Amino acid sequence: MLNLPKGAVNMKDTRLTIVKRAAQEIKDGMYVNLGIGMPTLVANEIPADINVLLQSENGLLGIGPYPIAGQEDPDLINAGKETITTVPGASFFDSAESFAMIRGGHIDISILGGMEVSENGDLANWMIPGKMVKGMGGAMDLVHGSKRVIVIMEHVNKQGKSKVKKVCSLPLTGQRVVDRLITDLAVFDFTPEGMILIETQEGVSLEEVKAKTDASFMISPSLILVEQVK
Amino acid sequence: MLNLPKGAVNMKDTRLTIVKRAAQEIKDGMYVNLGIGMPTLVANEIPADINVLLQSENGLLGIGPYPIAGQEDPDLINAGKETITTVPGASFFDSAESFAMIRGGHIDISILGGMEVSENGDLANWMIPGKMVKGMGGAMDLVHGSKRVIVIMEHVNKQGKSKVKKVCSLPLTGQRVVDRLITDLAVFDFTPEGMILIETQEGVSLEEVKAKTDASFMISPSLILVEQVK
Amino acid sequence: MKNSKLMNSFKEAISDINDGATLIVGGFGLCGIPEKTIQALKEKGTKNLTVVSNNCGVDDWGLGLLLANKQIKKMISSYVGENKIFEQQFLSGELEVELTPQGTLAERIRAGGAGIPGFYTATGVGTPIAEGKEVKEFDGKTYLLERGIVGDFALVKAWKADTLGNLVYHKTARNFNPLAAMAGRITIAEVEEIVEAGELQPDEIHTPGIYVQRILLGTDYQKRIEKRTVVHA
Amino acid sequence: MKNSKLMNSFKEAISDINDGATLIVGGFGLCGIPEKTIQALKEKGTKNLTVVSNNCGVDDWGLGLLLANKQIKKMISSYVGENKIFEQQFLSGELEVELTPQGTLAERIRAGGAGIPGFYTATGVGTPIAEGKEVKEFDGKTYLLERGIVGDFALVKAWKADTLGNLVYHKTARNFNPLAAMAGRITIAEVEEIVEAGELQPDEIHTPGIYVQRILLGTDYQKRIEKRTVVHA
Repeated sequence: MLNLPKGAVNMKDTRLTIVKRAAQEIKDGMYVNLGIGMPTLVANEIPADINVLLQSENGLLGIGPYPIAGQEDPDLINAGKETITTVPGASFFDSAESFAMIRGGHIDISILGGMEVSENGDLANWMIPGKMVKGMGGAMDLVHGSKRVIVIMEHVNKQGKSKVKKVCSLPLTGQRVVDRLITDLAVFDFTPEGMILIETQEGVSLEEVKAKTDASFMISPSLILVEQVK
Repeated sequence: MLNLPKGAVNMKDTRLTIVKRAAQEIKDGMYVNLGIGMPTLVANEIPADINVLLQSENGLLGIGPYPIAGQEDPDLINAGKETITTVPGASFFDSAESFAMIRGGHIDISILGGMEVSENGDLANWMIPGKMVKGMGGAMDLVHGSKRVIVIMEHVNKQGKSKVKKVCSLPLTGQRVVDRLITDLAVFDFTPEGMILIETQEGVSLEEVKAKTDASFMISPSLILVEQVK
Repeated sequence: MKNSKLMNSFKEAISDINDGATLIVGGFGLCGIPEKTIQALKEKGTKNLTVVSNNCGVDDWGLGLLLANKQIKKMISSYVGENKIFEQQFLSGELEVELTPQGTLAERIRAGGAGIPGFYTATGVGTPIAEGKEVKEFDGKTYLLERGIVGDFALVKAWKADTLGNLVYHKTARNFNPLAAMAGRITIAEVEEIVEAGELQPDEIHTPGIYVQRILLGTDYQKRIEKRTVVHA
Repeated sequence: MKNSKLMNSFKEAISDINDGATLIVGGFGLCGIPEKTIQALKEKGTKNLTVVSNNCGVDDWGLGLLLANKQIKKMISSYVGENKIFEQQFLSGELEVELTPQGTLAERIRAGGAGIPGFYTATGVGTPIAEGKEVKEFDGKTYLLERGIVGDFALVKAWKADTLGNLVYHKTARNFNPLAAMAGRITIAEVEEIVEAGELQPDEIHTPGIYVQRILLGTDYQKRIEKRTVVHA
């Protein structure tokens, strides 16, 4: 949908797995905010028969594809500061209005990247102590305001350590805010009863998920059914 | 300036005295809010060489004259629900923006009617216990937000009792909010040091002002000078 | 998605407004009121409504119709002086009234729509409306805590809508309507014209469609004038 | 009044921005930034500025110019990741930084402009930015108290102005600019075109002129693009 420039789609298989699964969260008629980075790529995987409006927190509802070379407008960017276009029916507004939408619960779904997610649904995705702090941007607002918060991230870090933790070790972006976590290995829901494994990604065993997850989680009775559907 | 319909200008001399004096408060370049009733009439007394923009708290900056008969637009009214027009450079906005302007201190001057004013600058102008309460409309916001609050009213009520009180007997619209009071007898300022008589209206003696004022007030050293100018 | 917000009738649009609902209703006086939706609500006869609206219409028009029909339990308003039925029901105790300064009311509705549960304002300090409210000092000045308002439904009137629910308003008929649109869990917008998505300029849209769940085309607007003030040329 | 807001030069427009001033500056990244006013401020060399702005430009453009020139004492921002000089000055302790979530920052600026000293938001609860902030429960949920921000000056960039200071913005270059305009004690607006009063449609004005004290016509806008993403047709 966003007609990514060549090169941008050369992502690792793990990232593509995550992004494709995340796209399934998006239903017809939704208002959607996609975070910077991997979440932005989800736009490309939204089926053509689904109409959604993408919100950009810098003041736009109705993000369109990247512009044709030579037609880029410096006054028209997304929250990742990339040049974009708009779809018919788009609207512009100021940053207070944009976050009124977000904070007020009008966005159906937000998909954000994560550094760590804990078993009670805490999210850390904005700072690593000792490294330069860049800032949280709109992430802290999005996790509290959106009707549904989906976090997408790789299940383990470069050292092979689980990013799905009992307790986040990094400073939080939000406490008990994640509704669903999608990794390259599995999909989890966060409920008042606790964290529940609802799907494993294709080719991933339950044992692998257990081995690579620090968090305690329950297993959904319908888990195997989900695997069979695949 | 508002081209009042015939009849509306047939006000009592006392009211005309007040309205003419109030118009002198308005200086070139000001943003002005005029309350419903007598304050609305002040617009007609603003000298032609003074450019001001009149704000209407229902969402307009730049009130123009009443429309020519047959050209009235039901979508264009002032806060008194009268049909009006706009001046070039007018803008429309919603009620939250309108009161952001008011509450945020962007209106240079508000002129409101009063039922009672006390010596410390309290204003009562919205309800009489035992009578049906109509509501305060925007008055409570205007008295706190405007850079300068001018109250205009007749000095005594129909029973001849002073409306300029030591303490208001009616429920307040705002506490210590009045900057200047203009009556048919006199003009007072409210300062941290107290209430000060700064002018008497033409033909009014200091003795009459004293006799008809319950409030304790000081007399400005320049009071007599003001009378001589007249 | 494109046309799913377009309703077939006012009756359909309000079918799930049930007894006891809280409604936020746009308009200032009779200017910019959702007159068709109010009429449909009168016909439906929904009772025990809590209505948040700056005014309450006049005896025989606007929200006054719902009052006359005894459908309103409570009003949250800033000025209700144009309505005799209001006075009767208030004095008899049938009608509960929460008077709120106009600016505070506007901000409370915006806050509700913006996910802000409370804010501070100097408006009303030292007056009867401060009774029972928390106060707080900021930089030596006293302020009242006021609460955001969210409605089960918002009823708004706009000039034009596109099929995605983007709205533009006309002149001072804008007033409380964009705020009401933000603060309704379900926002029902009646308009004088519906255009295709893309026909409204994106820079000129007053209410983005995200706030609007249902759109209706109204016809034969009465747009009653409360105080016709004119000059003779 | 008509033309008294029109300034002759950027130098004149900022002549009273003195050391230690608090500035609220519009823009998101390099989009919609008041580039001419920032350059003039660099030439003037005003020091010890507190700057409230969502971002801090890049090393050689936008607010980054003031950083490089060591004119900024403190930044209140939501994201400052594009700027190496920022990092150096922050780590050396030269630069103080108050990180604020983007939505909270936008609302704080609007609140300052709207006379609201404080409001509550759930954003940031349980995170480092909650430290030292008052909390309050509403309906069983915890919220943080956030304060309104007012600036000595606001620097904004709009697309068009009329001679009364009414502003319209272009696409996503609007962003923080209308809020900044509300929250400056003196608001300086630079624009690409100035028209006569009455030429902007009253229903389409984004920032009413009451918020704008000084207007400047800018020319040869660079409008640098941070991330040029395009497709090849």
